[in-house]
Amino acid sequence: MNPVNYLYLAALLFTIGGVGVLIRKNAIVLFMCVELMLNACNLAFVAFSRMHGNLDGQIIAFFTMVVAAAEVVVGLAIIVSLFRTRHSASVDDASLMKL
Amino acid sequence: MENLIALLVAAPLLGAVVLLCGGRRLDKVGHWIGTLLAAVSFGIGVALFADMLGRTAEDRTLTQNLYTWIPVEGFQADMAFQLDQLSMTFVLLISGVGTLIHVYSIGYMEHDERRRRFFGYLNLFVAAMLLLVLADNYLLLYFGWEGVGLASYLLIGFWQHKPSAATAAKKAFLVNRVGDIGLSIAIMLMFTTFGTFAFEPVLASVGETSEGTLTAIGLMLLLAACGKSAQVPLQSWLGDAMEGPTPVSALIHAATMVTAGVYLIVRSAAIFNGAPDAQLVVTVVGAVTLLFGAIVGCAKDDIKKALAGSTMSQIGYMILAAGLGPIGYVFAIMHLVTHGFFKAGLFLGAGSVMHGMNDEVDMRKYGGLRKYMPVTYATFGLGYLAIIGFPGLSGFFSKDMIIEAAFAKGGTEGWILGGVTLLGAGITAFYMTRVMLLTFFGEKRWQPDAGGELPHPHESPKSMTLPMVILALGSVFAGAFFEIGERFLKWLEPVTGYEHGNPPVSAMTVTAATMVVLVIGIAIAWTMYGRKPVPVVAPRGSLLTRAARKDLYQDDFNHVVLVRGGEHLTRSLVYLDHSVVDGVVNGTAASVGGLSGRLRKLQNGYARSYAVSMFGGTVVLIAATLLMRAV
Amino acid sequence: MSTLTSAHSLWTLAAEAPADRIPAPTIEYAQLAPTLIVVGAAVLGILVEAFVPRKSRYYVQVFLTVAALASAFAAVVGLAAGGYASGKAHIAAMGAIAVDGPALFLQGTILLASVVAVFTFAERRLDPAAHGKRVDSFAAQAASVPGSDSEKAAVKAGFTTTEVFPLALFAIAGMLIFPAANDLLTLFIALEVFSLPLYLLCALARRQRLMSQEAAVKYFLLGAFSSAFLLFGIALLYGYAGSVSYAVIADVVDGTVANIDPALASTMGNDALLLIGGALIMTGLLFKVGAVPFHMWTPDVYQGAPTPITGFMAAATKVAAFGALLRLLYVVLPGLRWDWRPVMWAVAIVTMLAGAVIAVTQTDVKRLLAYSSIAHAGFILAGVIATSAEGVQSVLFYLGAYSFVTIGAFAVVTLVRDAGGEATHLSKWAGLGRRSPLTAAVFAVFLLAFAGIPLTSGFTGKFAVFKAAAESGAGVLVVIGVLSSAIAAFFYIRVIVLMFFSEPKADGPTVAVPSPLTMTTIAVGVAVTLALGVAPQYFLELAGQASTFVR
Amino acid sequence: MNFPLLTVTAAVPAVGAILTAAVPAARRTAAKWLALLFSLATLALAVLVAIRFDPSGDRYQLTESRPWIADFGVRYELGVDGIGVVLIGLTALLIPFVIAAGWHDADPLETKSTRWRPTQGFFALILLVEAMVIISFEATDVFLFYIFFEAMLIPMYFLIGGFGDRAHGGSEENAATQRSYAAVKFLLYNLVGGLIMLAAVIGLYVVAGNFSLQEIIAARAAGTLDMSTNTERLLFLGFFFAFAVKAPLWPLHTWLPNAMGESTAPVAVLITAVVDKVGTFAMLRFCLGLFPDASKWATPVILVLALISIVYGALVAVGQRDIKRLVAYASISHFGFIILGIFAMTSQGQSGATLYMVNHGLSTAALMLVAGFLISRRGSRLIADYGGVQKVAPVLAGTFLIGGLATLSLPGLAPFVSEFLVLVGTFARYPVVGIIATTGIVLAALYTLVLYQRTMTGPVKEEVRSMPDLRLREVLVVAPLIALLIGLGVYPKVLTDIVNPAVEHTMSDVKQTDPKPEVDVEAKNGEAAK
Repeated sequence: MNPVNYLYLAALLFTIGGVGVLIRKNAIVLFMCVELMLNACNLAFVAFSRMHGNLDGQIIAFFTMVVAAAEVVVGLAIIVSLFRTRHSASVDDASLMKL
Repeated sequence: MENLIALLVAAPLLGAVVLLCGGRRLDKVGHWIGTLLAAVSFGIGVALFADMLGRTAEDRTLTQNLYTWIPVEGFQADMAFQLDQLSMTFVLLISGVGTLIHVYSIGYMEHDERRRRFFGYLNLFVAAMLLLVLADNYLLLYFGWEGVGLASYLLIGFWQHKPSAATAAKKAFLVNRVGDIGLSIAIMLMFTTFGTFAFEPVLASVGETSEGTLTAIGLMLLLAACGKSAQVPLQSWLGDAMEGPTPVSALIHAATMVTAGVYLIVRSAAIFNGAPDAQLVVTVVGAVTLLFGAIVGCAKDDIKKALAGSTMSQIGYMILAAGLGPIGYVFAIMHLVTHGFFKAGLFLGAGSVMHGMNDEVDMRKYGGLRKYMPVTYATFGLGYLAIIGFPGLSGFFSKDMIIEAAFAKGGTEGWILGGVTLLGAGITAFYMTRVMLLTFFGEKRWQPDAGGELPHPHESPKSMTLPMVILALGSVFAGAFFEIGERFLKWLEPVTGYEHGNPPVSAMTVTAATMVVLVIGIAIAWTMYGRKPVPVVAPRGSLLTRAARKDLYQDDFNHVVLVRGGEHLTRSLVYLDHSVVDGVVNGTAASVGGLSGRLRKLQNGYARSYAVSMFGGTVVLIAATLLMRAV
Repeated sequence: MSTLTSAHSLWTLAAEAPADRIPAPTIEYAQLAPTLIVVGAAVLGILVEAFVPRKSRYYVQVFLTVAALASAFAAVVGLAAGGYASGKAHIAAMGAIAVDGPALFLQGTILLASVVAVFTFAERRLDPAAHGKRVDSFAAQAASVPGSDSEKAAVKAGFTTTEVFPLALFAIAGMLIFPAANDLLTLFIALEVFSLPLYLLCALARRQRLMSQEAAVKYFLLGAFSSAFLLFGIALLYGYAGSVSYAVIADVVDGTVANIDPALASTMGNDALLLIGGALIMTGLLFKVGAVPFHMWTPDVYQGAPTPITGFMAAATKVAAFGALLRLLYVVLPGLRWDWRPVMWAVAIVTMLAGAVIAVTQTDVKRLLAYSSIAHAGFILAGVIATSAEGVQSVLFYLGAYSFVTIGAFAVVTLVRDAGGEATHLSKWAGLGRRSPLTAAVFAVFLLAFAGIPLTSGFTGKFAVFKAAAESGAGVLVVIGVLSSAIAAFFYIRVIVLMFFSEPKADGPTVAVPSPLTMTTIAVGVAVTLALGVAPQYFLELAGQASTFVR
Repeated sequence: MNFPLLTVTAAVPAVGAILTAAVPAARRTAAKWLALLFSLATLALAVLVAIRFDPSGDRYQLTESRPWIADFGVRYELGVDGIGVVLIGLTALLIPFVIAAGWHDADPLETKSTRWRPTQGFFALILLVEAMVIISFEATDVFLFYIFFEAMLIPMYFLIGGFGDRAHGGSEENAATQRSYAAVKFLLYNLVGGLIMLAAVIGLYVVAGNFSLQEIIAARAAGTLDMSTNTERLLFLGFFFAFAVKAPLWPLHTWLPNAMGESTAPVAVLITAVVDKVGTFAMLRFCLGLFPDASKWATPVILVLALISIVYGALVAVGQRDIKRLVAYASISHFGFIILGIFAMTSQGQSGATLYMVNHGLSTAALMLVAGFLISRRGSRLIADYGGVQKVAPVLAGTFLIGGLATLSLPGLAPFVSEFLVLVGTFARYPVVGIIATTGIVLAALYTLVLYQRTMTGPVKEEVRSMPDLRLREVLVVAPLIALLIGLGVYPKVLTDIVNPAVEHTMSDVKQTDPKPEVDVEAKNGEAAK
């Protein structure tokens, strides 16, 4: 099977994630969409790595996972503290600052 | 000897500086200082005159170059004086009459607490006027020209607390400024044509340039003359100028300053000789003004305004004569001098009358004053005879010469001009007789003044009568003195040039005709004001009378067209400046603010809409990049 | 079938490549010293948090941080003196990190800016002492809910979040790597390393914690979003060139690559990968820079974050991000100049104008400065677009000048306080010039520098970038930049009017007397602003010598 | 390099500014005297400059040149030509009067805050402006000039906005808003102009590679530096726009009436008599020097704008109800004359324009300062609130009249010389323009005399009945100005001798020669002599 198809899948996932970020309210879901995008990237990396026959892409994928984990740690910490003060995880409620 | 010339100007100038900067401590002696320095100037003038008589006609021109006034590449204006016969005539007239009027003012302004400043202004005027006639180039002449304008402004508005006086002063200055445009443009034309504007080189090389240029210069000079000499269409200021103290009217608005226009034209004789069209216009202006002033003079009940009208008319004669070219120049100046004597005398007389009548100026409220102020009556009477041209007195000779010259112009022009001058002579006789009758004859028509008390007419003090006497003598004999052996002609001829015009009719006929119109004028006046009593309140009068009272509506015209129009213009410009020119700027600022306010709304605080803008931005970015490659 | 063979070939390939063929990496520790020192200090900081008793933590942390930054700066100076900025510039750490002029110059700038910024972190005299204990501008206990009993308890106990110092150190470490990163992976890692601590720092305000947390959330979500774009871009570029090393990608872009295997040949043919990838990476960097239309986080985050952090972010992040942007455009994508220049033109123009225009109607000092920073991003982009040595020089200079003005300005903002903490609403600043002329005058100096009035560093910088842009033929850009800085001048002037020409309000804010720490920050800010305005030659030369990238 | 006289001349007031600002709040009077002292020292130095300057010597003298910002091709280059010398003289001369006239203008109404030191600030700012103006007259490096051309806006801005006229009509609050509006308007107008110039300055660098006026002029003359026509025109427009705003030229003038109206009389003098001159000066030195061809190209439009300024300014002045705004519009009219003279491109016109800068400075200073004394007495700027002042305060009225007469350029007072030179110079090349401009002299008489009549003459108004005449300090301020007006009116040689050579250089920059008279009388006399 043509590895290019993996790229199409990656692009699709990436777009889904991106749109998800735009349309969902819940901070956690939003954040999961971002994770989805990151994973789409990973898929792309691996696919390319396969095409070029070198291992860089696969290594990068591991790095990405680590980074994503770190992001989860920081992100959840922030979101949770916000949730605890507002009792709501909706990002649209967090709009004190505008204009 | 020529080093004295500067002193002529310096003496009165010094007086002005001392008196105006001296402060109150000079109040006691101010008038003496002023008079003395005017007299000094006159003395120097006489000395120079004596010296000049000692020379031959060729080297009678003295020059004194003090320093270079404005040295710029290609543009040299010298602070230099030139004293020739023409200037000398004026020097004597100005400093002489000037001194007399200083003396007169000592008495006349006695009760005015600002007398010191009055004398300061008078001295300033004398200095400026002398500078005007002594300058050796047009720019320096311009200096004096504006200087006398300033002095006139200050003196007309001397009683500033009277709004009418302040307005009159402003008007005089502004109208003169209009004339000054002419003078400055004339100077610029000379500069571009000859590269200089000193009398000698310019007048020497008029032959080298086109007649068109000369005509342009001539007309511009005429415009200037009209402003200063109150000729139509710039005459409107002279009547109002009578708001000033009477000595001022006598010195500035009768004897000297208003004749500066004549001086300018005669001085520029060479230019006008080269520009017949300009000359024609000059004669026309003179003729029109001559009649204009005469007619106005007939209707005025204010004695000074009547005299002002007369002044206008007489200067009309001079301008007309100057416009006639070489046949007229000399007589223009001659009439100017004699006029200086009798008109100054008449004004001083009027001043003396007002002095006795609690400053009443309405002649209808005079009457029968000859018994009460004999000296005034006598001197005024002689002046009267002189101006109407009673045979033997100065006016007779000078005016007769002008009338002859007018006829001598030849052709229909000649007949028209001659006729006008004759007619003018008749009207002059009429209105002057009217003044005479209303003031000194008939029954008393005195009215109580503001204070409610009847005036007690009395003769004026010596300091006032003396100058009147001297001027009266001048008005009687000057003409004859000049005329015997054509002294004046020989005197001026080297400067102005002269050619004898031969009128279509003999000189005797002209004189006879003059006599006839003279008698007619007097007769009419007598029938109107001598025989039957004069109403204190002016009757409505004929259409012409009413028109003449209002200066033939010329002022109203100015008011409606210039003043009102100007006010509208300024108002609309102020509006434009505020709402359009400034509005654009403020509008721009406002629109930026509005735009900012609208763009702010995008920042709506929702993280997801921010994400949208990022997402959209990315898409656009990618699209653009691909597009760049595509094109 | 095909999959099978490919899988098999993969397996055999792996088998033919024994482990010992993988070369052991060589790391030039000396040349990476600045970064390593900072990272080490950060790790130490964590240990300090763990083991040093609470009383002395603050002092230890401050000392540790400042010492680390100072010695790191010393290391940078040493390297530069050692010629690594010019002659000996090369690529270290197995091609991961470049040690060259721009890198060292920017690292030096970041470190200096960080030092003065850290002073404002450590400021403890502004807020009224709570329960007899001096407090800084960070939450007593970030974990506790605002207004809750636990928070009150924490305040009462006089807790302070000394973690900010190690966090800041981590962030700084990331920033030091970011402009030096020489392959895309390092770029991404560095980005995350300095972003994540910043997200946290934003949430730590002592006052108005709701806004602070909100700022953190927004910053975090959008930041993660943008880094996803960046990452995908990296993926595509990798796919295009088969490598993430700047040098290799550049070669591939130029078509000067040595051995082309069929896979590479096929991907090389596909410019879409390259262009889209490049555009996505741009997105990620432009987000950090705060360029329109990726700017929208800036005002909210700047406003919500604790002011010292805001100053730190506004200065250091910009420097790092622009450094990375420069390297990417000048080292990786010069071959693509004709594609990205027009786009960047547009971005620069929009950024300058939008930043200036929107700022006109702002009513909050911090938001105002946020928009002004956006406008300035636009100006710097004008220099970036020049694609010439002068362009690099001007950008380096501008970044140095700008960061000190910014930190100084925000430091002044921390001084103006009323009962509710910092009085950031402009109306409260009315008549400040009457009440405390000195503070107002200092702030005016910073504002004039922002406005680019001559004799301040702002003017020199603006002149430098516009000059570079004009020399590269971007005259239109200069004119637009000039116009937008005229608009920008308007709102800086408005603040000055407010401070000096309007009567002081009765219930106006007071100006707290800061400790020597903040005073130093502000003093340094003013000094640098005027020095770079009056006698910029030395620094221009420095930037000039540092303006060549190693490849 | 010998003693850096020019640097010192500019530095002394700067130092003075710093010291004055440092005077403690209580010692207000000390600050005033200190400021006056330094301004007088500057005057002495300016006189020294004039003495050391040799009209028949090089074009730029007392030059200094030090490296400054090599990366921008910028050097610290100073040098004065005749025009610079007289304008430095004017500046140094006027500042002491400005300080003396504003002696009490900045006294704090109530000393509520000891930290707030308006008086010190006021005089320090004035000295600062002086320093910057002087150095921009000295700069022969475009960048150096630009720096101070822009920087001087800031102190001016604070002077306008911070120290308003206390004799305002409405409430204190309203006055404050008016004031800051005027200040902001002043700053933004000039800043926009300056920024557009910045673009042109950068453009110039791209074209020329350095900023040295002399080098560029030399290069252009030698033809080694060629600009395309369009480039030159664009750069010219960039420069000219800034100078036209500063000058100000219609329709970029509307900031001036606000600025002069709202600020105190001395500051108004500072604006119109000193700072604005930098604009017209720069037109002569930079626009004509750097872009001769473009200058000639733009001349028709500029002449028309100048004409509009002359007539329009005068007419709008007539319609003003506020004394200071009237003077402001009169100044706009006069700047029209200056610009006319510069772009007539004749030696008379340019010498006239240069003299005009000086004379307008003196005449406006005299008129404006006396007006300031008048306003401070009655506490109102409205003409309608006055009347009959001449009766109660003759000296004040007299000086006011002289100031007015100078404004309408009466012969015998300095402005006449310059105005006539400008007119002649313009007429020589563009007769129609010259004639139209000449009508300006009537309008000038109109607004001046109307102002004098409404305020000084007529029956004495109740409010002015108790108005005191000029005090000694005020007389000491006005008298020297009047003396100068008269002196330069009858003996302008002192200035023309210095200015003429510089004008010749400018003429040669623009490769223009005066139109020859139709009949060359001089030549004719020469033949006559043979």
